[in-house]
Amino acid sequence: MTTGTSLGTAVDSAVAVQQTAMAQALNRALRDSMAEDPSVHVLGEDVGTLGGVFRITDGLAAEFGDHRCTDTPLAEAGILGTAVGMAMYGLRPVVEMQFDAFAYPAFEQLISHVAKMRNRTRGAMPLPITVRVPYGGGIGGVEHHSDSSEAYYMATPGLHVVTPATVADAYGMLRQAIASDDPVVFLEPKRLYWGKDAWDPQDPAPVEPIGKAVVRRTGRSATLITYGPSLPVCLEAAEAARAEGWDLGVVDLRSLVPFDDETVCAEVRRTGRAVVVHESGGFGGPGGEIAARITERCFHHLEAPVLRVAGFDIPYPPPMAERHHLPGVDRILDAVGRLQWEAGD
Amino acid sequence: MTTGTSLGTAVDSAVAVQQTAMAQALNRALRDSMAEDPSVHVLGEDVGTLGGVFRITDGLAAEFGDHRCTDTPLAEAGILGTAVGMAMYGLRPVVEMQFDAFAYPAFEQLISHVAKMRNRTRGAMPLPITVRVPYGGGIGGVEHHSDSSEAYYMATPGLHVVTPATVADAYGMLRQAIASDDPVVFLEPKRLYWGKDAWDPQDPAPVEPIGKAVVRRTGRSATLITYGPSLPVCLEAAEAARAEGWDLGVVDLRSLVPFDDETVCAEVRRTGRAVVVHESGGFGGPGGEIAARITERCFHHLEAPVLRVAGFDIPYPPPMAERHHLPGVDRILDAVGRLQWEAGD
Amino acid sequence: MTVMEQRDTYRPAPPPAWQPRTDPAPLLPDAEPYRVLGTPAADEAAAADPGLLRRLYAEVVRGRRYNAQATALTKQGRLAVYPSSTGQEACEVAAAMVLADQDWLFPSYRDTLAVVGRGVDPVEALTLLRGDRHTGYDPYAHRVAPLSTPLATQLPHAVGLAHAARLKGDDVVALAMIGDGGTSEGDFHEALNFAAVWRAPVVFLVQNNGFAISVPLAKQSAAPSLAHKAVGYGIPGRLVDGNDAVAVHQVLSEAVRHAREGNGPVLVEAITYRLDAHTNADDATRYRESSEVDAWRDHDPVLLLERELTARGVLDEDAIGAVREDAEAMAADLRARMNQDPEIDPMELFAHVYAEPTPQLLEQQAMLRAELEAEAHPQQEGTAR
Amino acid sequence: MTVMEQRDTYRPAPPPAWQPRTDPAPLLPDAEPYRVLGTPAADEAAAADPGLLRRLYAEVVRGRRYNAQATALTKQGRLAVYPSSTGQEACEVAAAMVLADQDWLFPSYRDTLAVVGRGVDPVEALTLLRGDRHTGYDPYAHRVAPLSTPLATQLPHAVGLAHAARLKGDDVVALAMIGDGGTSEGDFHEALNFAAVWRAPVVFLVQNNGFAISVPLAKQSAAPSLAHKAVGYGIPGRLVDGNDAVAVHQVLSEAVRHAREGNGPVLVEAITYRLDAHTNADDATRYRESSEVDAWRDHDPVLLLERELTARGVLDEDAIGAVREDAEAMAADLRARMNQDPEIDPMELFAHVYAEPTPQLLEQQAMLRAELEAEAHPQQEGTAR
Ligand SMILES: Cc1ncc(C[n+]2csc(CCOP(=O)(O)OP(=O)(O)O)c2C)c(N)n1
Ligand SMILES: Cc1ncc(C[n+]2csc(CCOP(=O)(O)OP(=O)(O)O)c2C)c(N)n1
Ligand SMILES: [Mg+2]
Ligand SMILES: [Mg+2]
Repeated sequence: MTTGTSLGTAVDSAVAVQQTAMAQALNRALRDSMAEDPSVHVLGEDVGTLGGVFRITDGLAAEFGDHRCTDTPLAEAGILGTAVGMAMYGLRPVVEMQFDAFAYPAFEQLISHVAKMRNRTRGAMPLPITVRVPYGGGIGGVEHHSDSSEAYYMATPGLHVVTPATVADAYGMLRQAIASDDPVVFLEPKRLYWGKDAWDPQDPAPVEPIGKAVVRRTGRSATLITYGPSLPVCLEAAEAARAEGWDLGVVDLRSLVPFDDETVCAEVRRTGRAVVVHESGGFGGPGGEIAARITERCFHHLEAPVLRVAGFDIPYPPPMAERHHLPGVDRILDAVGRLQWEAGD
Repeated sequence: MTTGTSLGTAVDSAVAVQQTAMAQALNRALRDSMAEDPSVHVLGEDVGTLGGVFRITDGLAAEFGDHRCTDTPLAEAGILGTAVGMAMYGLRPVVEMQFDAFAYPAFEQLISHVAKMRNRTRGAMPLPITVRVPYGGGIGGVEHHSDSSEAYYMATPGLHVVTPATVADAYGMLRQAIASDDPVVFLEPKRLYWGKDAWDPQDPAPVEPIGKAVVRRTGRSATLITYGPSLPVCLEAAEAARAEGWDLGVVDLRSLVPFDDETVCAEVRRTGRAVVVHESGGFGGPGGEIAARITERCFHHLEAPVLRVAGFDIPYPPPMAERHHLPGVDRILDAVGRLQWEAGD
Repeated sequence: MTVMEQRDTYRPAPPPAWQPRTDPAPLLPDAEPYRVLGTPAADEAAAADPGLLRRLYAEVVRGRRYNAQATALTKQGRLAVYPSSTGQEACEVAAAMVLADQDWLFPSYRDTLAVVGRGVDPVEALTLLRGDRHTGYDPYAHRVAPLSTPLATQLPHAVGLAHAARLKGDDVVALAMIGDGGTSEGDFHEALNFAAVWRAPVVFLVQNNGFAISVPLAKQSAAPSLAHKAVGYGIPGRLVDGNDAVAVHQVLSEAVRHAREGNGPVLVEAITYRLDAHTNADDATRYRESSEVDAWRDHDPVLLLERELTARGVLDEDAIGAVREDAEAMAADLRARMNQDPEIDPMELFAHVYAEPTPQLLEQQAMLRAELEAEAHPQQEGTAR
Repeated sequence: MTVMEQRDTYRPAPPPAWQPRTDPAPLLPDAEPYRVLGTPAADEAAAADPGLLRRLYAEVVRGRRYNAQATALTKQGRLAVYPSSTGQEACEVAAAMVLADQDWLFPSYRDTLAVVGRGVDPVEALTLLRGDRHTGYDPYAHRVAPLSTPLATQLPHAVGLAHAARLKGDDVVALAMIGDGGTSEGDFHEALNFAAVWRAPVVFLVQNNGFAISVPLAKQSAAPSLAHKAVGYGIPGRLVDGNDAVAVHQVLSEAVRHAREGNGPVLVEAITYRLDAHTNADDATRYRESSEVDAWRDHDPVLLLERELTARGVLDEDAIGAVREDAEAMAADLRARMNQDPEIDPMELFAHVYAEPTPQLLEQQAMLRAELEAEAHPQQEGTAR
């Protein structure tokens, strides 16, 4: 698994800049948000003294006090539900769910209140809550520690759903999410936490706003459309595809809601071929929506159907079997190979 | 809103048969299942003495006893969680969620246990649980009483997800769901509960098995693909389309998981044009998956992209505004009109 | 040191972390619900604040009338549904009265009366149930959260809000209302626990009206009383006759004071009864005997106050008449205003999903606008339809 | 009858539904955790069943060794993770021992020891944590539910199973294990309530080991004790020294008997301490002082039993040696078997999703099979790759 390859040309040129892990950038984003805005409060299980099981909240309780970074009782609905109340009173809660599957107890609060409160109150009661969810597999986690739950959140109007795949985005997008007046489900790809990239915490590179996709690599033959944990895999696949004579572009969606039709369609119209890649299960997963909307918008530019490479439609497997489940370079290239090259190009 | 129009030719010919409402057929299915199999237990809020707020469980407690049809404490995770334990001990629990949005508190039990238990135990511990969820709008329900939650269930491997749209299917599919050794999310279209159809409770018409789609109307021009509450709307639209010179086919999916690619693709290959219609929100909803998989499989038969007509991507609106939200005949015909008729046919 | 050597130094002791913790005794509710009316405590109450009793009476009568009017509006198709609090007006009225202006109320779907009691316009309080809007009032105007349909889910909100206010140093108490059935939900448990651990200034008021729709309390809980749940969170549990408006007012006032002074949350169980069906759509004869209802009619909150106050000579027929007239006027106004057709702007569907509509929502809005224009001007359409 | 006429017949009374309900007193736990070792109760216990004490000792020592071995296996990469129950062996061992053959155990992820205590093969019990399988044992073979990772979620399962067994007339008790942190989850509340209302034969064992990962009990609950939660459900709450294996055995046996005899569930809180870090991946020094750990080392369940039994002359150095040897043999066997590479059959990914694989899964399986074949025989591929 390749993580932390340098992404984007701007970063490539900054040779002297220090190597920073995504986890550190996220930590920095929380710290900077808290320092700038006293209404930002972090809460969750083990986020205080311990600094979180992934150490994303490390040092925040010490710096800002227990009341700003709070170890809650162990109850996710309670955490998110109290965050709703805190937001009602003008705070900006940032909630940590310890693992993706452990966000499910908070589902009702998320769907029936967090996503709907602005709408229910005709704009009077917005809820600027950020729900941080470490998601996805590839870390050797046991049962219930590797779910990809983005399909649930995407299907819920009222939520923004975003996920960084680079260190710069991890910082920049988390800052944006916290500053947003809408609730944001902020999906953190667990297996990229410790992937490093050249990034300067003293001078964080500006990033595109939430809602914008970024073309990480331009290509002529076909476009890989992906996000989060699958971005490095797609970049690796694009590299490997050269050997096959394919020049693949890679689009990093960054934001599933709102969705950047413009950037995605511009790329696909250019190449006429696309593969959507994600780790989440295929059936009913994000790829269906993405493929369908591309097809609706770019039908006459398509040389082949938009294909999908996704996790299998199975409960996440035990760690020793996960490599068979996760979309890898070969599976992506197989899909590219099925893009009906005889038909055109 | 048209409900309970006669569907299918077999039923059309049985003129003498009594008119039965879907609610009654569901009630009958529960009764017959309980009578045949003593391991079938019904549990939920108000299912006993009251017979359920929609009266689907009417008379069951009186006939089979409180222990077979049980008024539980008011806690959905508790209901589904205890049903898991009952199933572990060899019972076949049928759980009623009072309204779709009130199934959300049980989400964790559903996702992390119901859907996964067979897999977690390598087949040793299957959970034959039926989770009945009255879903969808169009009944003038206040906030949180009209959600369409099928996208959440579809995206969860391990669950079967089915929904009847006819009285015969309501009976037949509920019997099948209860008899299934797999957990089934059984979505009941609330607004069809009191739609009647010719159907004989003494001699229930056999229906196709779960997993099979049914062509409710064959057509040459294009295919409407739908399920549950939108089936009557699609049939009405197909009728109205004649005036435009369009001969529309209508496929009733019945089962979202497993999905009947064969039947759907056979129809679309014939017509070359398709519109997926459902009430659930469009973005990240079932239609994306359906359109994407049709496109993957039938690309070269398509004269136009598979279009979608769905609920808007908004929290379900208040009753007085719901008619603007729900896919209606005009919106479906507008979509059919956009199927690029100049391109072929 | 081998085991044999240790043998001599063996000093058995309780587990090291063990210390006698909070004394549970003061947290437990009394065996009987607290009552004032018809007891010696009524003398004191009447002496201490005679105006309060009259105000409670007037409010309870208004509340009863509001319930009747709203139910009548369902029959005329002016309300989609109404979950009446007839029989429970003492709780509804007292809940609103004990709060200071800066405090917050977190109502359940049955608590329209308490919402109105906070000052919310009676029509705005009903939009949810009329069906033209979800929450019809600005929650910040009177510090009233939206009526909550998903049971128990508003309780953690109350805790979070009260906690936030306390962190900011503001003097705010949150009062959260819930039914007996709702106490079975996980959110009830989590909210009480968070409130207790955080010592958040929250008063939880459980209106135990004997039923959750058709399900009687005995199928809901086996506890000695619901107030006994409090000790499991380390907070005081109080039991009160929920039809005795003065008793409810006293117990809630005391609970609010307790919370306001920084002592943390209180759980109050009020024993009451829903005299009407669950909603106008419900048929209560399917699950309870009319004899049971009749017994409670004799313990009606309006009657209890009326009897006490007339027995004391605080109320006479004239005063009663004046109170009823005032209630009638309120009802007439409500009726008149509810008989106007609300305006629906379909474009509003897209207005408050996000701070800024997404590109996808803008597309959908444009589509609906075009549809509506085509509907309004069918002749202008290009196609035959 | 006008109000004025009613005035004379005014008979104040409590609310009609009100009856004195269950007496809460017997449901409340004692103020101090129950202990046997080092107290006069130890005489009785030793006299009543001297074999039991020796068996408990042997099992606790084996359990300690198992924990050490499993932790060592994580260092060698043979286990993905191990949440050790070192320090909590008395609870683990007693939980398994008090159950009859037909009873069921519902363990949390920390309770591998209790699972093994039920007779599950020690290697099969570890597949989840090794990472080759989820649940490695057939739950029906020894009536042990899968180790539950999502906290508290297994509790309603225990209730449902015990309820179902009771409906069928079977003599089955379910014992469900949970930590102090887990009691904050809504599922804990719902499970206890369902069990109480249904009088299901369930024993809930809370191992209060002072921490939920890094979060100390004081941030988890403000209750006098976690056992005080029981009264809120109308069931007995019992408090026991969780490091005193004999006391835990007695209290759990009594609770199981209570449940078996049809008296409904019992909540037992065992005060104990996790001597190791949360898992091998955790660094406990970040959140607790070593002095605290040391105090508990002196109240170690192995030590407590060893001291008591040697003081009584029931154990001597030889007997202790024999017990330790037995534990070493178990550990050696575990080590040897865990050092074999488990077999992974990738096709099994699709085997148990449904009773019959869906067409979609068959497609996916065929795809993976083709990939694996291409990997195994790259030369046979048509393309360059
Ligand atoms: C989470 C959730 N589950 C189910 C329902 C459906 N429901 C509405 S009211 C009600 C009964 C509530 O009983 P109780 O809490 O005692 O309040 P009461 O109606 O007596 O005021 C139920 C089951 C709901 N609104 N929310
Ligand atoms: C629903 C859920 N939320 C969060 C977690 C993550 N998690 C695993 S163990 C743990 C702490 C558990 O503490 P406690 O219940 O006291 O048990 P102990 O670890 O002390 O045995 C947490 C938060 C989880 N497994 N499940
Ligand atoms: Mg009630
Ligand atoms: Mg613990």
